[in-house]
Amino acid sequence: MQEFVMKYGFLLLVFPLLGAFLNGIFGRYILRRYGEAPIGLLACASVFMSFVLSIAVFLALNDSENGSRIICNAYTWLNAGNLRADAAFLFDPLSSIMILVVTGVGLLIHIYSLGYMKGDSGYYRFFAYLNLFIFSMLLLVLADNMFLMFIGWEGVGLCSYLLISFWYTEKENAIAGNKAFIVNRIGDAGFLIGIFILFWAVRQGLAAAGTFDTEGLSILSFQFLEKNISLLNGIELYGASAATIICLCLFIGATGKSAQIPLYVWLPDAMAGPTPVSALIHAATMVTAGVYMIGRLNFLFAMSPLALGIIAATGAVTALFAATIGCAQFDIKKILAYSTISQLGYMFLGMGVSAYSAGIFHLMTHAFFKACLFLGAGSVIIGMHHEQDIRNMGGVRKYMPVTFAAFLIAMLSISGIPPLAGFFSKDEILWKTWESGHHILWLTGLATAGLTAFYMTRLLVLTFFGKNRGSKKDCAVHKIKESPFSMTMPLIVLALFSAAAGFLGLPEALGGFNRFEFFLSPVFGSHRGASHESMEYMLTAASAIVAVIGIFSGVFFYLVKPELPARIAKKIRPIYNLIYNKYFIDELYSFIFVSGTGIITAVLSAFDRYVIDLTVNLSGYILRLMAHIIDWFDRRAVDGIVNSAAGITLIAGAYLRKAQTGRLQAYVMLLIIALAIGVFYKAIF
Amino acid sequence: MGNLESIRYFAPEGFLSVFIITFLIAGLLRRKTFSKSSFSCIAGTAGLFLTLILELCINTGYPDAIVIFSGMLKLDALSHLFKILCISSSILLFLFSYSSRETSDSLKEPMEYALLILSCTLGMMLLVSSSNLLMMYLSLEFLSLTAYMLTGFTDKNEKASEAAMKYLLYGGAASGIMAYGLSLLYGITGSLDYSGIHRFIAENNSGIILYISMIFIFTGLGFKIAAFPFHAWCPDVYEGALTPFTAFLSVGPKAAGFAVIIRFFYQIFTVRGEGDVLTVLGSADWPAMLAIISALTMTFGNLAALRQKNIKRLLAYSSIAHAGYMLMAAASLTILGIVSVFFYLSVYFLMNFGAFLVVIAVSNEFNSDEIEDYEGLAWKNSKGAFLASMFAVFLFSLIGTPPFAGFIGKFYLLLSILQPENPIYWLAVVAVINIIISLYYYARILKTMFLSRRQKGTALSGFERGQYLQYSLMAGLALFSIIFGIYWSPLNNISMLLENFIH
Amino acid sequence: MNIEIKEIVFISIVLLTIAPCSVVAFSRNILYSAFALFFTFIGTSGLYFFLDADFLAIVQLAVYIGGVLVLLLFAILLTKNIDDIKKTNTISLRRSITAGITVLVLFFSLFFVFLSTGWTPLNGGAAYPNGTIHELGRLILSKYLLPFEIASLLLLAVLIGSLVLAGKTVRQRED
Amino acid sequence: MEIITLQSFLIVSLILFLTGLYTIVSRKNIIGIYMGIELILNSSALNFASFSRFAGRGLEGQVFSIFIIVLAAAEAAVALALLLAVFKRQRGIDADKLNILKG
Repeated sequence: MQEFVMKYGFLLLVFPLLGAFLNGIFGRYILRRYGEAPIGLLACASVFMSFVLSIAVFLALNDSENGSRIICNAYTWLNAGNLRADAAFLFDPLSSIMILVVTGVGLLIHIYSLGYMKGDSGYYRFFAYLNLFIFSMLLLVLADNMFLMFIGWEGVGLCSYLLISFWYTEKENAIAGNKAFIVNRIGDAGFLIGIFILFWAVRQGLAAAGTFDTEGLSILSFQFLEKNISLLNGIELYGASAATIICLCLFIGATGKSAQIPLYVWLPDAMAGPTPVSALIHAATMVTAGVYMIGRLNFLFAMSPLALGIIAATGAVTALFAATIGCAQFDIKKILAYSTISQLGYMFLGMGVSAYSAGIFHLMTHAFFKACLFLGAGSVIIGMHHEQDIRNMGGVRKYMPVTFAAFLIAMLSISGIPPLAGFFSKDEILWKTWESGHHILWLTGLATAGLTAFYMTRLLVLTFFGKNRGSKKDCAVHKIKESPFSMTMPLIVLALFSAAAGFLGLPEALGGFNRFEFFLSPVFGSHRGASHESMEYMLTAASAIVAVIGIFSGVFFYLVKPELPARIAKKIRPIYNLIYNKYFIDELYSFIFVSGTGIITAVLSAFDRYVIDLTVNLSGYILRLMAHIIDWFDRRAVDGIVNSAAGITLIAGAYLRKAQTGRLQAYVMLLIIALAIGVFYKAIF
Repeated sequence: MGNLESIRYFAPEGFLSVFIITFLIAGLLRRKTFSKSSFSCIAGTAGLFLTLILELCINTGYPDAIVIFSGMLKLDALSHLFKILCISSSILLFLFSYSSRETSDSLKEPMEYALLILSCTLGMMLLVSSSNLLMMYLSLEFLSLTAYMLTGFTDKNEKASEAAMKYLLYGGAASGIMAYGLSLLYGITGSLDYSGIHRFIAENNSGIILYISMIFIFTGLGFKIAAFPFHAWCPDVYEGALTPFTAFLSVGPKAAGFAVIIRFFYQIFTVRGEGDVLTVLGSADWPAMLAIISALTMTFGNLAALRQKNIKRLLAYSSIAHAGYMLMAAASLTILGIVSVFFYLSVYFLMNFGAFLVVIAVSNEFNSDEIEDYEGLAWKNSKGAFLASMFAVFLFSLIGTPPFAGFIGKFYLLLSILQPENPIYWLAVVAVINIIISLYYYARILKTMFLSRRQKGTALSGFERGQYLQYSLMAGLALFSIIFGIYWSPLNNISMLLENFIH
Repeated sequence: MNIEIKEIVFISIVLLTIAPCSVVAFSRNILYSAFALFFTFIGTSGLYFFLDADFLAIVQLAVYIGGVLVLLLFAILLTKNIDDIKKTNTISLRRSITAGITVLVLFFSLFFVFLSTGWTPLNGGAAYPNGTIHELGRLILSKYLLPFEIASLLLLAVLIGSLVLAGKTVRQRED
Repeated sequence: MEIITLQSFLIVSLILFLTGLYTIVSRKNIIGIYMGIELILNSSALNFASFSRFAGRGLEGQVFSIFIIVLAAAEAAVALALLLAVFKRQRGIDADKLNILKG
């Protein structure tokens, strides 16, 4: 088994790539000739193969006694001087869980898309992108070195861009795609700089340890880094410890990809893409890349408590911040998007307090219930004929019972109602936060849990209960019907998982064994502190109670007294507006960046045209000034040479008159001025 | 090595010279045959192919550099690799000219056109291997003069003669300044040979005059690669010249220019010490100069490209920016720097020629080079989709997105300035910022092509039988841009030949 | 006395070289500029005699004056109507002021650098009392044979190219 | 005081060089600009010859000067040919009017 993985593990990546390739190249032809079925089948089959292989990997890892780490080295990618990078894939408990989630949820979403995308003219394109995404995500997760990981990192960004603007005909989608791409690129730049500094720092460390020849050493591979991480001790960059700077740079990358403050703005807009995409990329998998990266590099982050603190704080603040916004949104997908941001904040909180396995646990459960919620929302949207505003919904429960049931389970799970999955994972993060002594962050997390329960209930109630508020002519009630089986089946499966997955990580305090943490312990080590069982019981109870309160207040406000929220909103109008408009962060950014960039661009494009004139005019101005002085001097002192001074003034005046610029000679002028500056500088110094 | 023994090693250039003369005589005798543009193009391509084969056969593998013609030329890995690059770009120029309607319509004298291209190639080949100031200056002028004439070589396009005139006057000024700098360098060292100058500088302290002569000389070299204060001719000439020639100009002569820069600075002003650490020889800190110019060049090129409306102009500014990136590696004072310049140039060869080929194909259709004519190109018909997706590959590669070759190239360049022996962090930061800026204008083209269904410009014709050369060239370049992004070891191994370029 | 005469001749030749430069740079009449350039070239040729470069002086006279300058005159006569010749070579004021400042900066920087640099004569300054033609011929046909041949190819290419570029214009004029 | 020294030749050629630069930038007539280029080349040739006489080894500098003169002639031929082409289009040889290409 292990040898199989070692030899053929790379096949896991080959299948989706093949699928993407075939659909991308021949899809148009197949669609015209044979219809949609072969395309969907091909796409699903390729992901299914990967899923099977993922299970094989999982089993192989469970078998293995020693080390729990299998490396599949496909080929030496590059061996240039002192840089070596292999196309090698790392299979360990962490990556095996990730690939199970990616291929498993991915497979369900592929199946769901069969129904969802039916009749779309870009059917083959959609599946090609989706397969390409699976490939990139697997590359990101399985990469054995930073270099390869970065390629996957860029790849998922690219696919996300392609898929957000999938319906490119609408301007809004295209803009959203661009926004996602650009914001992500900002993060990526940080990530790339982080990699470079890491590379540099390890090289410095090796040199300090007496190893100058790094030829053939794959120094960016995780194995090498983990083993030699102590090399970074004492390496400094601009006065700060290199580890901290590297971690912060990498974290900037993570905030971009995982939509954390301050780079979260792209995610809500990304909901413009098709709903399966939102479920797969913008909820379950890609956005968790940042969390995964931190987990993968936990040994590096462990060296910088400062960076960890910043990560925890950012996570907690993001969680609360996004949850408040979620309370005042009306677009069903936007609410889910903000909830995703909020839950990602949880995961970062977990990572920041070194509760890595808890963070990854939440990542997994979140993938299940959030995918379920998104797919449920998609089902509702399709049922309501592309209506996304929850104010125009209501009463859908009667028409779509399966969707409702699945949605309800997932919603209870995310709200943290025991014994559903979300409860255990969230609770574990909160408990670890408390245990690590960050009590304020714990409180933030708790408040977020309450808010989450509240706005999720609001969403559920407004969508599924009450009377249908849709205008009759747009979506007549009688037309709403349950989605086809290909769409409900994934919903059911995901709902089951979001209900039951929690028992994998049942904490010991509750009589469980926490298999999850045990399984991950080769990667993260065992973090079992002294047991405070009574404390843990109390906190667990607290979070459950908060969740229940949240749900009840949600039910109270939106089901029992539906007129109340509007009244309250009216009373606290300014605050409500602030939240409703998402704290005006988008406007702020667009003011700072977009208009700022616009101005800068305008100035800089004028640079080419005007800089030479500017130089010319400046010297003209100086000359005129001199001429004035001479003029004044002339009139006062020497009467005889007035004429010449006037002549100079005249020259300067004529000079200031806007003459036609001869471009060519202005070019040469620039050249000569540069020459003069260079020579003058060298002659003086 | 004396003149007679050298001829053996001079076979490619010698063959090309003889070919040029034969071509001329045959062309004069058989005026009619040669006035068909297809015949001239094919004959010229054949000549270049033979030259390329000779180059590959005769000068393979350089355990030691060979100095021929009493020190005029030096044959080593640098000259070998860059010669191959230059000859290939000339071959592509022929093929492009053949497939461009703009060229074939406007060329009344294909024989002379072919002759000038061949001469231009000869100039480049001599330029990259010359190791004597006189030879270098002569072949630089050879290249420049033929380039001026080729720029103005059309009578349809009224911009061409203006562009050629500007090119000539600017180039004349730059080369005059360079000649003055060469005279100063000769005055200091009393020698024209690179080796002689190297020896003199190693033994004597020559003061600031050395730096000043270097600044003057760099004017001419910077003009050739369009580095920042000497870049200004570039956009005008690129816009005015025939598009195939513009494509050539942005790759071939630029590669030759880089070869000269590397040879000039690394062969004369550098010593290789223990552990392959390079150090500057003499009083002039040229890496700092190159680093500053590189930062300015890339920043300027990228910023100026942001608001361009003409695709050729945009690519001109982008090529200025790319020259900046490559200059960065040249300034790194490491062996990896030299290697990565060549690596990047060969990648750049693929993606830039590819991008220009798409521009040629589109302007064949619309007779225009404005970016707005690309609107909705991807959705017009299957040919539009093909052109747009090819363009997308080249643009992504130019941006430096994985898995395209441009990414690897940029990675090498960045790696080279972060080498522990001589790291320049600020330049790396500037470069990364620049790469991000460049994203904007490339993405704008992509957006125009893909994200808009509004179709501007006239309708596209379908695939034409006569243009299959063009399509297959395009697909080949795109294929290699992707292959080298995933599996670049071959290219890497070839570039690594440059490791022993400095002894 | 003998030496003094030599120096006086030298100074006058220098003046003959430099003084017309101002006409080249400032005259409004392009023909005057061309004639001034003629004197500058002659002056330079004279300077070459002082440098014991007799062959170079002859080449200067033959190529520059016989070739380049005649080409320039042709260019002037082919492109301008003779009646407005007085305003043929105007100056852009803004540019000339900036250029003046820049050039002055360059002049002073380089002036002092040139004076302060110790130009080491490597062989005490070589004089060729018997003329340089013999030695030059040997050099060009041995060490510099390749550039010599390449230059001939270059001239061939230029010949062809200029014929096409100019011939096209002339042909179109006839149409 | 010795007058005929290397320095005096250098300064003469420097003046020629800078006048050339000035001419290139300030003239409006293309032929005028071209005269500036000729001045620069002339000054470089003079420089080479004087270095050859005072500081060189042998006559290499003079060889360079000869090549500069030859190249100047070649460039003049190209310049004239292009000038005619430009003149035909623009009906004038004002460098400032070469402004179709800009931006």
